[in-house]
Amino acid sequence: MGVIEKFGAPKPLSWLLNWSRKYSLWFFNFGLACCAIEVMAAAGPRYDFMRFGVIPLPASPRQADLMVVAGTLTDKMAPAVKRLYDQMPDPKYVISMGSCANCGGPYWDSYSVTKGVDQVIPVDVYVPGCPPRPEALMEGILLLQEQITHEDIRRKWSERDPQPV
Amino acid sequence: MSFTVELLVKVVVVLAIALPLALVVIFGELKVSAHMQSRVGPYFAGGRWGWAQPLADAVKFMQKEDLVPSSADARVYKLAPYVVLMGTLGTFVIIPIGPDLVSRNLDLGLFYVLAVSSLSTLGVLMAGWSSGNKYSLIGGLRAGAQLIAYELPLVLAAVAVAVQAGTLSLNGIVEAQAQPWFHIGDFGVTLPFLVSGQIIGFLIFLTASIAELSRIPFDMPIAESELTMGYLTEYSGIRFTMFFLGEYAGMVSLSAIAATLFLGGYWLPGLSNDLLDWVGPLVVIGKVLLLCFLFIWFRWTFPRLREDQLQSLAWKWLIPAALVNIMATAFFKVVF
Amino acid sequence: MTPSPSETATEPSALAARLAGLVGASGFSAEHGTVKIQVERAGWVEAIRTARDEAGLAFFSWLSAVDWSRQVAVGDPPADPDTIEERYDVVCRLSSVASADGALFVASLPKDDPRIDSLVPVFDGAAWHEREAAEMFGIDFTGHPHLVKLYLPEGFEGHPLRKSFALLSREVKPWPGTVDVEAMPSAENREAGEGGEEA
Amino acid sequence: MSALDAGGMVQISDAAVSVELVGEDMMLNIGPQHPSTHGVLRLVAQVDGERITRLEPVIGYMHRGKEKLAEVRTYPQITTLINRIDWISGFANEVPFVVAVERLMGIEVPERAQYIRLILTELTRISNHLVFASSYPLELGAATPLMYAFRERERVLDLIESVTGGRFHPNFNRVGGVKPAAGGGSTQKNVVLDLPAGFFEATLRTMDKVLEVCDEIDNLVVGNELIQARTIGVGVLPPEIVLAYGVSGPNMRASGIDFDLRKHEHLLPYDDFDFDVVVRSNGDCFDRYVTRIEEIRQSVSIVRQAIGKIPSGPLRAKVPRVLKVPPGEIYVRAENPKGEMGYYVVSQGGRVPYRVKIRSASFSNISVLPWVSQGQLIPDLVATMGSFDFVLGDVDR
Repeated sequence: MGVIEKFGAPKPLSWLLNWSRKYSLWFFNFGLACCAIEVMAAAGPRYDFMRFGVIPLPASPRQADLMVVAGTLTDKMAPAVKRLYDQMPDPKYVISMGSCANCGGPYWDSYSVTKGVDQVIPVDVYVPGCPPRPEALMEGILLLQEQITHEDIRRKWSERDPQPV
Repeated sequence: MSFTVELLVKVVVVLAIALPLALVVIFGELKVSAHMQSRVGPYFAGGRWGWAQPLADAVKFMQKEDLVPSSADARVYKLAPYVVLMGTLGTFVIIPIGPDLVSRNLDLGLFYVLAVSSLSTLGVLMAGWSSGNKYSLIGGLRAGAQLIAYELPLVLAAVAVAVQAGTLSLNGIVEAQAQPWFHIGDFGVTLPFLVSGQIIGFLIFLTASIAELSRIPFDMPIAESELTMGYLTEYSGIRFTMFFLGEYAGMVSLSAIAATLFLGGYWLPGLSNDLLDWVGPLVVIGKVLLLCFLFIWFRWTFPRLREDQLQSLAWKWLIPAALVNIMATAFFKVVF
Repeated sequence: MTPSPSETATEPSALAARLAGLVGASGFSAEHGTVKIQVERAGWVEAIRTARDEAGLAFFSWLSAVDWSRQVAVGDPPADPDTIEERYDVVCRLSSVASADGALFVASLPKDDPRIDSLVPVFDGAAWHEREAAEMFGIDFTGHPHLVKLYLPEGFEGHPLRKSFALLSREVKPWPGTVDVEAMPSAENREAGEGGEEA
Repeated sequence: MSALDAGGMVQISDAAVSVELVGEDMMLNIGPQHPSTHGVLRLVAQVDGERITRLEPVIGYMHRGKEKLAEVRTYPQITTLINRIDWISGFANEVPFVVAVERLMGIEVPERAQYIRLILTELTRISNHLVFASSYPLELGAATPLMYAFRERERVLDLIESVTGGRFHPNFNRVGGVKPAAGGGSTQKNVVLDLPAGFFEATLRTMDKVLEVCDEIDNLVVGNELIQARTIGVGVLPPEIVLAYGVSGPNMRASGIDFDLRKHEHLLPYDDFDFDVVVRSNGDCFDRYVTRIEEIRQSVSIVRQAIGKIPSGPLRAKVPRVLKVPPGEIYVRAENPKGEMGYYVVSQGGRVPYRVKIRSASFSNISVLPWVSQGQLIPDLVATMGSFDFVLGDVDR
C-alpha cells in the first residue's frame, strides 16, 4: 500500500478498493453470549447475511476483517478480546452487538462485567437490543458498509498501530 | 516463433484458463452450497446476482496488512504459499484441451503430473511448521501424514488407466478412449474409460483426490472446528489468498486430470476431429465443472473423519482395491 | 410408562424424619415440600456418605453456602436482625434417581473459622462446587485436592457473595430500584388509576 | 542423554537402546475463543502428540455474578436476569423460579396459565434441541444440518414471539401466572387479550414442519456412516460417573438412567399427558444425540395434546401490586432442556430475596470433561464436548 500512501488514490481506484472491502467482509465468528445465537440465526436461511458478502468462513482472526462482539464481555475475557483484535490484519472493523457489549446492559452493576467493549477495542457500529433481532444486525452491517464506501483508504492506513502481535 | 515467446504465450494461456476457472469454482462453492442449504448466497456483490464476490474477495485481500508473526520462521513462512501454488499450477501443462491444443505433449505426462502434484505436500508442511503456532504445527503434521497416505492410491488408480491405454502420455490416453470399443453396424461405439472397466479406479481416484485437496470428508489439516484453520491459522492477506486459490486451482487441476483419465478428456462421441479443435476446450471445462460440483456436493453433506479412520481407510481399503484393479485391468488387457 | 409421581415421592415430613434419624441430624424441617436436614460440622462427610449409601440419595445435585449476617452492604437485611446468629450455612443437595425424593443437608460454620471437610472423597463432582463456594464465601474446604479460584480472574480480591461485599456500580449511581412501585410523576392519570401493571 | 555423555564415543546403536525416548507433553491451550467451545470455555490440555493426557477446563469467562445481582433486584425484575442464564432455552429458566415464589406466597396459578407455560416450555425445548441437533454436526464438520434446523427453528421462534413478543428472552412469566397478553394501560383496562388469534393452527402447522425436519436430520446425520464412525463408542459416560458428577437431563438418560423430572415434579401439568421418557443405554455421543432428536418428537406430541386440552380461564391469579414474600426457604427444580434447573430461594420477607442459589445443568455436565477426555484424541474431545450440549451462561452463571 506504499504507493497509495504517497500519491493518494484517484477517484475510480479508491471506489474499487472501498467497493471490494464493502462486499467482502470476512466475518470472524466470535460469539460470547446470547447474541451469538442471533448471529447464527442471521447466518441461517431466513436472514442469510452472506447476501451482503459477510462470509462466516474463517475460524482464525488472521483471515478476518469484521469482528462482531456478540455478548457479555467480562473482565476475565477483556485481555483475550484485545489480543484477538490485535491479531486481525489491518483494515478491520468491529460491530458491538447487544446492550451487554455496548454498555454492560442488564449487568451494569455486576462486579465482573466490563461496561462496554469500547473500553477495550475501538468500535465502528453499535447494534442496540438484548438480544438484537437478526434484522437489527443486518442494519448494523449495512451501516458499516455505508461507512466503508465513504472511507478514504489512506487515512485508514495512517491511523493503524504499527506494533506487531 | 522463438522458444521463449512460445513459452510466454503458453504460460499466459494456461494461467488465463486455470485462475479464472478457480475463481468460478470459488463462486460456485459459495452459491451452490448456499442453495443446497436453502439459502441465497452472495447476492449484492456485482448487481443482483453476486457474480463479483470472488473479485471483491481478491481485491480486498490485496489491501490487507502484510503480517508475518514474530514467532514465525520468516523465510520458510513466506516461501510456503509459492511452493503450494507452483505444485498445483504445474499440472496444467500437459492437460490436453484439444487434439493438438496442449502446451506440452510429454510422453511421460501421467508420471510428470503425479510427481508435480505431490510438491504441494511440501508447501503445506513448510506452512505448518514455520507458522510458529501449535495449531498449525498439528495441522501441518496431519497434512503430511494424510497427503502421503493418499498419494499411493492416487498413483495406483492412475497406473491402471495407463495399463489399459498402453501409454503414459495424456494425449495418448484420450486417443485410446476414442477408439471404438465395439461396432453397431458401421457406427463405432466409443466408451470412456470410466465405463469400460475403470469404475473402481475412478472411485479410488476421486476419494484420493478429495484427500489430496484436504476437503471435507478428509479435511483434517484445516479442521475448522478443532484446529482453527489448521496450517493456515497464521496466514493472512495475499498469502492466504494464494493458499485459498491454490486449493481451488488444485480442485480444478485434479478434476481436469480425472476428466482426462476417466471421462475421455476433450473427446465427445460423434464429433469429428477438426470440430474438436474448437469445441474441445468447452468439453473439458464442462467435465471439470461437473467434477467440481461433485467435490462441492461432498463437502456440504459429509462430516469430517478422524485422523486414524482416515489412515486406516487409505491403507486398508484404497490401496488393496487399487492393486486388485491393476491386476484385473492387466488380465483383461492380455486376454482380450 | 414410569410409575406416576404420586407413589414415588414419599411425604416430605416423613422423609425428613427418616433421614434425620438415619444420619443422626441435630434438626430437620420440611416446609414448602423442601426437606432440610441440619447436620453437625464434624459429622458432615459421614452424614453425606450414609445419605448416599443407605438412603439411596446417590445423585449429587449441588453444594453452595448462605451468608447469614446482621447488617448487609447490599439488598435488604434479614427480617429480625438481632435473632439471626452470624454464621455461614454450607448447603448440599442430594436427590435420588429412582423417585422424587431429595434433601438439603445444612452445616453451620462460625464466621471466624469457616472450615469444613471436603466431600470430594464421597462425590468427585463436589470439587467444582466447593471451589466456587470457597472463592465466593471464603470457606476453606480441608482435603480438597485443587482449591483455586474457579470463576474469578486471578487479580480479584474479596469474596463477592458475602453480604459485606458491596457492588461498586450501585455505590456510584444508586439506580432507583424502587421505580416500579412509585407511579411515574408525569402520568397523572396513572396516579388516579389503579397504578397500572407492575413491570 | 546421560549414556552419550558418560560413554563419550558410545556406539549410536547402544545409545538408542539405553536412552528411553522421553517425549515431553505439549500444553495445548484450546483458548477462550475457539470454534468448537460453545462460547468462552478454555481448556488447557496436556497433549502427547494428539492424545490428551490431562485436561483442565478454565471457566469464568462468562461469569456475570447473577446470584449477587439477584440479591439487589425485586422478584419481578429477577426473571429478566434468570432467562439469560441458559440463553437458548430462555423461557424454561423462568418457570422454576416463578413457581418457587408462588409456593412461598401460597398462590394458586390458574389452570390456563399453567397450560400456556407448559406449551411455551415445550416449544423452547424443541428450539433448544434444534440448535443442538444442528450445531453438533457442525463440530464434526457437516454444515448443512445447521441450516435446515435453523429454518424450522425460525418458525418455532415466530410462535413464541407471537405470544410473548420476544424471540428467546420472552420474560413472559409473572408471579401468579402469565402476563395477560394485553397492554393493561389505561386504554384497555378491562380488555384482557388472550393468546393471539390463529396461534393454535399455526402451532399445529409448525409441529408438522418440525417433525419433517426431524426425519430430514435423521437420514442426513443419524443415518450417516461417517457420523456414526465419529460418535459411536466415543466419550462413554457410565451411570455411576453420571451420579457422582450430577450430570442431568438427556446426558443422564442417554447413559441408561430412567429419570425425567417432568414425571416427578408437579410444576406444570405434565401428568395430564402421556409421553414416554427417552432412555438409551450405552451413553456415548451417538446416544446423547439420538436421545435429543427423540425428545423433540416427544415434545411435539405433548404440544399437540396440550393444544387439544387447554382450558379457558384467567391468565393470572390476584397478586398484590408490591410483592412481599413471607420469610422461608424453598428449593424447586424442573426439567430444563439441558438438565435439572433448580432455584434455592431464601426469602427474609422483603421485596428482595435474601439469597438465590441457581442450580444450572451445564455446570455439572461440564465438570465431567476432565474425566471423560483422558486418553482421547483432540477430534474425540471436540465430539464429546459437543455432545453434552452445554452453554457458557449456564456454566458460569
